[in-house]
Amino acid sequence: MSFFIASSPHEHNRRQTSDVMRWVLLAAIPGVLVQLFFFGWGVLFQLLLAIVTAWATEAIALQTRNRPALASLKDNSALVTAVLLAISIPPLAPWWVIVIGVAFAIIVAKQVYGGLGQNIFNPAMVGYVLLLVSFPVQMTSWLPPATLSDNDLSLWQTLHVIVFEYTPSGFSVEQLRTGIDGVTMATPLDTVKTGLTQGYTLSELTAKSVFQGIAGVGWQWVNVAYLVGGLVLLQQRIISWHIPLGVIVGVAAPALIAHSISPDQMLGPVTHVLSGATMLGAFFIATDPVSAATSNKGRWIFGLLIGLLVWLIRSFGGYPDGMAFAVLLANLCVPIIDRYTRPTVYGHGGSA
Amino acid sequence: MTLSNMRKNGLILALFAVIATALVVGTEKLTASQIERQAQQQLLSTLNQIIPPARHDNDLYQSCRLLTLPQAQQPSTLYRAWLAQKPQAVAMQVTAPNGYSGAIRLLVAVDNSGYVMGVRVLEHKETPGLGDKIETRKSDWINEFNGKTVKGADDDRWAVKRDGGMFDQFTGATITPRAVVGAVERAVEFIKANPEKVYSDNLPHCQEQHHE
Amino acid sequence: MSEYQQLAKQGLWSNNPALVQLLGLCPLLAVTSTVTNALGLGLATLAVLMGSNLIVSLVRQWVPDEIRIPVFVMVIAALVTVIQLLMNAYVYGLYQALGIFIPLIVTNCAIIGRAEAYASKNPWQTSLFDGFAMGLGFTCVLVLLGAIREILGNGTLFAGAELLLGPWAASLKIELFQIDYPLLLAILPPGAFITMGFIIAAKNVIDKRQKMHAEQPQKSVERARVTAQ
Amino acid sequence: MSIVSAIIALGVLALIFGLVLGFAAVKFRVESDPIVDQIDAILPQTQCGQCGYPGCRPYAEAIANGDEINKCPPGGEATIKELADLMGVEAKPLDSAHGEEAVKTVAVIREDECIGCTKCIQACPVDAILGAAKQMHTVIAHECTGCDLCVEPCPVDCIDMVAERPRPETWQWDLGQIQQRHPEAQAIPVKMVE
Amino acid sequence: MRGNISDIEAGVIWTFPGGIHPPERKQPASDKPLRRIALPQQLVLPLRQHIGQAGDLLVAEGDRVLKGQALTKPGLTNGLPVHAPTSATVIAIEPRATAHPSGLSELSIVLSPDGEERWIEKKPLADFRQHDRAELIATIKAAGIAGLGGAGFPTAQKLAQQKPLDYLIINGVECEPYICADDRLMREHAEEILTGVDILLHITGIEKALIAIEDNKPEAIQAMRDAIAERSQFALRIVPTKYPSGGEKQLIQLLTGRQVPSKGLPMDIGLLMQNVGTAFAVKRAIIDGEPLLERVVTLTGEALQQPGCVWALLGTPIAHLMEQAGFTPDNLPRVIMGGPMMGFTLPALDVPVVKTTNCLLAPTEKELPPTRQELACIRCGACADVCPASLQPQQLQWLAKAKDYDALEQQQLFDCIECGACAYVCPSEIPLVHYYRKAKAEIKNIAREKAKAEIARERFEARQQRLEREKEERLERHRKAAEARQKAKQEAQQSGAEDPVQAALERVKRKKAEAANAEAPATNDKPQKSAAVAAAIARAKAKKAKQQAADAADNEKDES
Repeated sequence: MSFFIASSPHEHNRRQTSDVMRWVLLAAIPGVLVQLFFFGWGVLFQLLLAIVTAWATEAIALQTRNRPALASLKDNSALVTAVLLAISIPPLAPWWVIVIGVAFAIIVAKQVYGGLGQNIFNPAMVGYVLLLVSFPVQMTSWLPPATLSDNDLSLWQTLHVIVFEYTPSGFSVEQLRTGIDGVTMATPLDTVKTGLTQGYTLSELTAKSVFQGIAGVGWQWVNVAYLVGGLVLLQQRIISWHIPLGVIVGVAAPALIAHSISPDQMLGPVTHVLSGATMLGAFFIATDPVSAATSNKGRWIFGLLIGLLVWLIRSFGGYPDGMAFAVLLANLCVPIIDRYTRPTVYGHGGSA
Repeated sequence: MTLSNMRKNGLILALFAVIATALVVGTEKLTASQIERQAQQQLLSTLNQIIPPARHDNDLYQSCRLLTLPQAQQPSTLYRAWLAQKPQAVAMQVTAPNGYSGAIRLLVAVDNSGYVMGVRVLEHKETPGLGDKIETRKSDWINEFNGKTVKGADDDRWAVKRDGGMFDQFTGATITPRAVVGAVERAVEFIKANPEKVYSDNLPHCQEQHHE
Repeated sequence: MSEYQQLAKQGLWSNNPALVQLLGLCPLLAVTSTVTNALGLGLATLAVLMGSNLIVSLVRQWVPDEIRIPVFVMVIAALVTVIQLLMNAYVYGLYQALGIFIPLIVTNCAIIGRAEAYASKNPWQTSLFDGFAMGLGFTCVLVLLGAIREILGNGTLFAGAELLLGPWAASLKIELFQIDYPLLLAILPPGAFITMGFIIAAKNVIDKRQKMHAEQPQKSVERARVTAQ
Repeated sequence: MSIVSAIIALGVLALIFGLVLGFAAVKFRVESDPIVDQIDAILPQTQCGQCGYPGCRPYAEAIANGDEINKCPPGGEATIKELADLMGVEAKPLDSAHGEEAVKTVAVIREDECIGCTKCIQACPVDAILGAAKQMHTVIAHECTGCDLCVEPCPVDCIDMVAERPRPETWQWDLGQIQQRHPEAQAIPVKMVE
Repeated sequence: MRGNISDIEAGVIWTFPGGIHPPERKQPASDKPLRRIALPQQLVLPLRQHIGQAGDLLVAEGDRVLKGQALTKPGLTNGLPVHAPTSATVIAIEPRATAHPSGLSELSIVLSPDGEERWIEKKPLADFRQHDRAELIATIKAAGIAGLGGAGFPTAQKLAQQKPLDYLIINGVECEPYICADDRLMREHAEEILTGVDILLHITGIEKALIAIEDNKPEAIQAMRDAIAERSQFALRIVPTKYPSGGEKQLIQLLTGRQVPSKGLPMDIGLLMQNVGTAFAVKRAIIDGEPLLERVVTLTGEALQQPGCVWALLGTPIAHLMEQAGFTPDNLPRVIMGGPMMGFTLPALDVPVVKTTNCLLAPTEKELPPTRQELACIRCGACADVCPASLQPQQLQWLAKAKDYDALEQQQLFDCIECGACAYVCPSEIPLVHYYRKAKAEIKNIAREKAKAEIARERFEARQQRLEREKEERLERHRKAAEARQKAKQEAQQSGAEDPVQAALERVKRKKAEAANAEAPATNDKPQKSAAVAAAIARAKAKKAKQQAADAADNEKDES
């Protein structure tokens, strides 16, 4: 009889990378649905385009690198990158925007660094920043939420806009962005950013229609939905609570202080936490294991750093939201964070 | 040993320093006039674009005067055009401090009846491909100002369209045109309101000008 | 291979200052948004490099070891200043575009690197040629980088060549395609880094291919006998 | 006037710095550290001569004078890496012209065939062979470096280079090795990504 | 926070970082009482079953031995004897596969039991309190007792250390899944174990023993609690179920809040730890005078028909135990010695039970599926979260792959206890522990090589010096000889005598002629030897030629 030999341990908890990634995708569903409700079919098309591009580029890149393509595709990591990027961009952005973004994310930010696990930056955010820097017009053309919109685009119209940049009847995205009050709508954070530079006060700005509710029509519910998804991830132990909490505290704490000092210039913590990409970033983007810190203490610092950077960029930077930049900057700090938060090894004088 | 080594090193290094400095200084002397001429030509070509030679018979470059605007810390430079001893137009260097990435330096030409003859950007740091459409090389947006004037102190047409004004903003960049429109408006308003100051003979000459 | 061929190969390819030694990246990345700018800075660097190599090589016997660095720096600084003044006087448009980067040539490590590594040890003829080869290699990379960035970012080539080469060169400008939405990243500094990375990668790929194709002659080295037999 | 003062000022400055440098060059001269010793400490000391130098020390001297670092097959990749670190150069693959990195071996004399010629004793660089003329010779196994310099001189070909026998304490945790010894066993491949 | 005595006395249970909760699967083996199995045909006793040197043989092939008779005598260093587990005949002394993951052979004594179970004369020290420390330790050593928990460190050696100790910790945690040998022993032999502990306390002079059991063994806890009721020096500590709380270092941290310093021993922080099995063995050695002849082995896994814990004689071939337990392998036959986390697979079943064999696990493929393809590390940090030593397994893995041994040592690779928790949770199924073991072995080998290279260098240099010296001496001799010759010549010339060289040559010629005459009777010795040498050389040459011919033939074959 021939006996099989193997190396210990012989037991494994059987949760694989692909399962982890699948859970991330599943947990993103509520947020995607809410976005679909508020911003229309475009979200779906962007998702489809992103996924197809991600698979294709990943397969080609792996093929070129002489790596087994199928095994790596099965880990679902390209899918996660694609989904995160697709839900971050304006739903009516032209098709080539998401294609360029995903291809760049997969090829340059991931495969060039050596594939899954080797990249120091979050690929989805690298793709996002590339797009934001290169195509600022397309990347800031958010539609007003469905409830405030003058236009109700059908499936076919949406597809037409994404492919040809005009509706069948010839309206451009710029024209579609007109809200019910006849003024081109911007996201709540964008409204605040441009409004403040024009000398309006916050109370004047938050009186606008985009700010109905707690933190902006549509966006608050998108954030709540991602929070729900994030809680699922926490419950499933896919992510640890340190990073999300760090991000939220990192945004909310300085916002609270600044708001109490200067209520007419600085947004309050609730608005900060429930607008823009805060929740998506806190639970889905910053928690990407590859580019995040690894120890719990390090995760805390990493999360806080992202939160603080987001607040700083939103309050004093050039962009209305800063999640992508904050994540990339924090990614840069990860080796240092990891270096200095390494726990004391057993028997080396640490406390018990 | 130490002393001789020191002496040798010191002298050689000094020798090299003297030769190198002499070389630099010599070249500087040789090229100074040419450099001056170049700067002058550069400025003149811009000035001539917005104040056509037909409108003046004086030397624009020599017409340079300094004028301190109200609430300004540094004097602005003026170039005044005369035709047959009559003031025709003035080109004024103004700064729009609130550009997207820093100040934008503009040259605004206004004729004697207060209408804009032309605007040119002298220097800016706006995002390439986005805010840089204020350059004539990139877009002719800046020509929108031609023939416009300011009516009254609070002319709300002087704003970008998004803010309800008459000037286009570029897609994606509102801050840059907003800053330019504001700066031009202030310049036009001032020139229109204060012709006597602008064309006054008592203004100080520009000194040490155009040392870029 | 003759010494000159060797030097040319080193400068242009195998020891290219920009691609292999990664020297002088600061001006390289800052000015290469168009071919014209790249060519201008490249030629300026080439001139300085040849001049400094020549002078350093000529004076090398009289420069004691301890003060060679200050002397080299002085030679280079003087040369750069002279070239800056000349550009200011005769190619004013380009000077305005490259302006602040010209003085940076002083701190371009490629120049002092060559002075130190080659010119201070070799006769003036080969040193001059080494400066030429290295400078040409540097210029080539600059122009290539500039071309890629200009095409991606503006859809043009040789835009503004008249600033460098005189009015006739205005006709050199090639409008490759009209883009509504240029890839802004390409003309921003990060684009330069990324493009540079790809160029270096391409060089490495080519080198690797060549190595694979070149059949290594199987040589064998005689073992030394450590002991008597 | 400003021209002259500029030239004088720079000249004087240069003179001063020149003096300082001249002074420092004499006063703060440091003796170079014995790099050869450091290199020698990295080399495996098999004294096999495969590098083309008679012994490890001569090769260390050659490296210090700029020879390639990839000429030592017994040291293999690990030695090249260490040398690259020390010398501040890039690690290269082993130059196959000098031989391949092979398993560690020990010389064993088939004692009944030995005729006692002492040729191997003279060939051994580390005096690891015991014996006298016309007496049977034997290898002190734990002193043998496996250089195989003794094999060729033997007129009766009675020296074998045998791979060092693995012992449980030197065992390398290679599941493939187990299979060699127990052909009936099958390793569940540990699929390691190298 | 170093645990102070009052907290320890109060029964505080500290915690250690990380740890995992794999399925326990102690049943069904733990439900069945200990049983004895039939005598095997053969017993194979490796001379070395512990950490340390093998002893010297006391028996030869063909000897008849009695049960409990020592077969080896420990040398001067930390050796232990092995004993005959039953009365038998020595049938062979040869290298046999030993219980080591490598499957390598070690010198072993092979016994053929006669089934008579005739004991050698026992020398019990039943009233142990009347005997002094040294005598008891010597008895324990002579009984061949090594730590039965897993490491196999000689117990006597541990006891002989003279350091002030606060506590004796008795490890009955048994945290690995499946294994229940200690559990059964505690349930059925609590009193004997505690007697063993009494002896240990007496020997070491420690005031207090802490007995640690995991909270998933209620029956064992009850049995021990009942047994310690009258013993005031004893305290029971129930630790929460978590792997690897039974690891020596982790248990110490749990019970005392102290950490064993890196590269140190528990006694450095005033603690001594013994396994319950060891305590039981000590009792038998002292009270009953029986050396270590058998131990409890858990036979478990779904491929066994009759799982359970058995008393197995040391040296019993695993094949025999498997047969007794009804081994029915599926299409992935595996036998793991030890538990699923730290045990190793056996390449063949002819290896014997040794002193450290606590479990034999024969899982089915479904029960413990083999690892799948290793995927890329995604730096999720799950491994660092579960590492009980607070290491950074993902970093170590990368460094091990890069063979960066200096960095590995800097990151304390040698503090890894190879518990396997990291590999258990790794979502990319990276065989982390395997990488560490390889790297550790490699680092140790490099150190060995370095030491060897240093010796080689010294010898080489000494040789060079010697050669140099010899050469100089030779030159000196030649010079002197030449001088002497010169002098002689001059003298000769002066004295007018004949040329000494000429004379010498003639002398030689004369001698040769004489020798030629004397040759005939002298042939018996020297030429014969030279003939033998010539023959040897000829043989070698012939062999070489044959080899070449064979090579040539091979080449031809290849070509055709």
